[in-house]
Amino acid sequence: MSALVALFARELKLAARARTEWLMPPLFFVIVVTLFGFGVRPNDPQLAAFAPAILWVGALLAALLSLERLYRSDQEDGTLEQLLVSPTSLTFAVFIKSLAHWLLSGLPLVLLAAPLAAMLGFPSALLTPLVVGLALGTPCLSFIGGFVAALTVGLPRGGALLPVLVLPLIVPVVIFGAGAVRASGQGLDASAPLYFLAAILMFTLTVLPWLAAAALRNAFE
Amino acid sequence: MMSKRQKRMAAVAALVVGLALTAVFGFTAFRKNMMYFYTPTDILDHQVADDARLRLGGLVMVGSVKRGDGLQVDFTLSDCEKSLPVRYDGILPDLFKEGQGIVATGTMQNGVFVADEVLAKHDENYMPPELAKSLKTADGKHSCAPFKSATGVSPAPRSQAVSSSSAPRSALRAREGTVGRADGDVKGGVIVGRDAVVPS
Amino acid sequence: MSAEFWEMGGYAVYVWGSFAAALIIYVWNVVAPRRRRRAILGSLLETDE
Amino acid sequence: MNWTWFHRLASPPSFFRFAERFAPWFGGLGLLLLLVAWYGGLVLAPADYQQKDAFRIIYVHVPAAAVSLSLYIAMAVCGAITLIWRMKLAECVLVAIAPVGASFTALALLTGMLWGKPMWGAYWVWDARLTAELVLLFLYLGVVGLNGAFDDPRTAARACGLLAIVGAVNVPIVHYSVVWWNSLHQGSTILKFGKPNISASMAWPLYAGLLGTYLWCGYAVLRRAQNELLLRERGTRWVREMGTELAGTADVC
Repeated sequence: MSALVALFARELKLAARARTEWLMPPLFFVIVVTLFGFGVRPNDPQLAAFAPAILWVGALLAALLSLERLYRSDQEDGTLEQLLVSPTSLTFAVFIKSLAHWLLSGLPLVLLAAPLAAMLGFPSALLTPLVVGLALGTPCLSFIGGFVAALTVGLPRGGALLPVLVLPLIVPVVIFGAGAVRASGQGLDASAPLYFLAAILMFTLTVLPWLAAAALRNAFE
Repeated sequence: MMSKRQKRMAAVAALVVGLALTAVFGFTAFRKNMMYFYTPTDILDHQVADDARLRLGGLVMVGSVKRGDGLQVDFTLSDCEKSLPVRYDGILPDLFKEGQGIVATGTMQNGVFVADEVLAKHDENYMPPELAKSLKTADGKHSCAPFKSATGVSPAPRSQAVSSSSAPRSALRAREGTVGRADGDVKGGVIVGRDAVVPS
Repeated sequence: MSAEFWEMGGYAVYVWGSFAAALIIYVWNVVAPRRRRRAILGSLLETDE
Repeated sequence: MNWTWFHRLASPPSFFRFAERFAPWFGGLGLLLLLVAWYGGLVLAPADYQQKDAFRIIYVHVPAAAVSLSLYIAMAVCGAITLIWRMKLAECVLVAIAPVGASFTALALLTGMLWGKPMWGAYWVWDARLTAELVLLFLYLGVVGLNGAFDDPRTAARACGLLAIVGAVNVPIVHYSVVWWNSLHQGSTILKFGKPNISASMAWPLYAGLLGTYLWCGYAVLRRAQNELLLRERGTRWVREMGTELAGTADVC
């Protein structure tokens, strides 16, 4: 157990040292959203209508940015091979790493979503389904993306392949996440898509660390 | 440090708890139902925002289609429980006719659903025209099954729906006691829906 | 074949378009592995000699 | 239970010979059934009471959609076998299925669009069934791309197996999407409890087309798996023998 705590602490310490690394996703998110703001005519009501989609896609693309580094830097400095031979459960190590990824590049996006939504002229009544949805959806991306990053860790062209493999797997997350906001915007019940997101999150938390560990072992055989 | 056996037990326990939570959340979501379109019942039972663009699905009521100037057409859409007037100005799909299932996209304006797109939803039955003629009033045509209410799950709106006079029974003849949804679950909706038949 | 058959009740574009697309996919599924096999066998013989 | 037959079949040279003998039968019977199905569907079947002649797209759309799902299940099963038992044959079949499945998924989507335009009134809607089938296409293409990115074919196949297993969650979503959600896509015509909702005169070409398409895919998968085996086992004695044996016939079969 202590080994896992140490791993978690190491992830956070490394992130604190490489500040540009984890500042990138929130910055990217802000840039995408402001570009949409510049791209349309001033105070366009259409912008508010598209806000759920813009915020969701922006957040997911931003979180995708840092995924490739998840195992690559560990592979380069040999930490990954140490993890593979150490007695610590690789599955738990993968879980911890994905969790750290979410804390560093998913959670800031969730917190940023509310002020950015205000910039897009998003009705404040809809903030709850948006933020709850993002809070449930961004960890899904960290775990699904962690699995795909493990699949592509040893590959020279892994960086290009990663988003192609991740995007179809997170389609349901976007559909239900944006769907929840849209439904409550129309005065309808938003809880069903949010429950779906919770189900997807539970499934990814449970199953994907196992498969990601298998993918890592496969890559190093 | 845990022993190997304890570790395995912990892993299995985590797996079971995770999958159980997945199932709980998944089933809760399904009980609430997710959909591509809403039915008239959903819209009448909810305070839908004025500018909300929605998809509305249902059967075109027999005898309700009125053609206006140019391409304008007025008709009533029903899901065998409640019905809504629809106005549309544009080209209708080939399959559009009375008794046909359609999905319209538009907004609610003063109690009328103003559509800017109308798509036809054909059913899963295939037969030659001669056979279809002989089956005109029998089961299996224009079933309400594909149009299940998303909100009909909660008991309150359902009881209103059954007593509501807004669904003209003459056009939507159903076999005794089967109007409305027997159960909140999807299966119940399908079974009950199959019995509700609209003669064309 | 009568003209009525080819017209498909006015849906000619859609019906024949679908069947043409299907024909391409079905034929491709036979031709592609066959060409690959010829290439593989060719390279096998080259390395042999 | 005696498993020797299974182990014998699973060994690369005997599977290769098995495929060599049976692939022509798959292809021939498939072609025969498809000819019958297309003739029956285009000429003999009566027009539908509601969709008129446009319904004939069913004879290419439904078989393509059916094999797109079945092949994915087969691919995920091969992925599980690859990961658990490390069977070389399962790796080859897994890699062989992906492009075949992708092509038929694309066909199902394309014919669906050509059917949707005249009947629904739109080529594409973001309906649960259509979206899930599009995701299926991306998953197939992901497996093809992932397989191509590795240098070592065995590592590649195991990575593809993992991806295929994760993506298998999508299969029930595609199949039950029309039951679970209100959708514009019709419900199931033949795969449902009770009597199929299609008249016999329209049904038989559909069944012939389904069977023919399954056999056709069987042919394509067997041939592609053979290719994979030849590549993976190059340098072994049986491949050298088979190579010289087949080199003479390569132009005719």
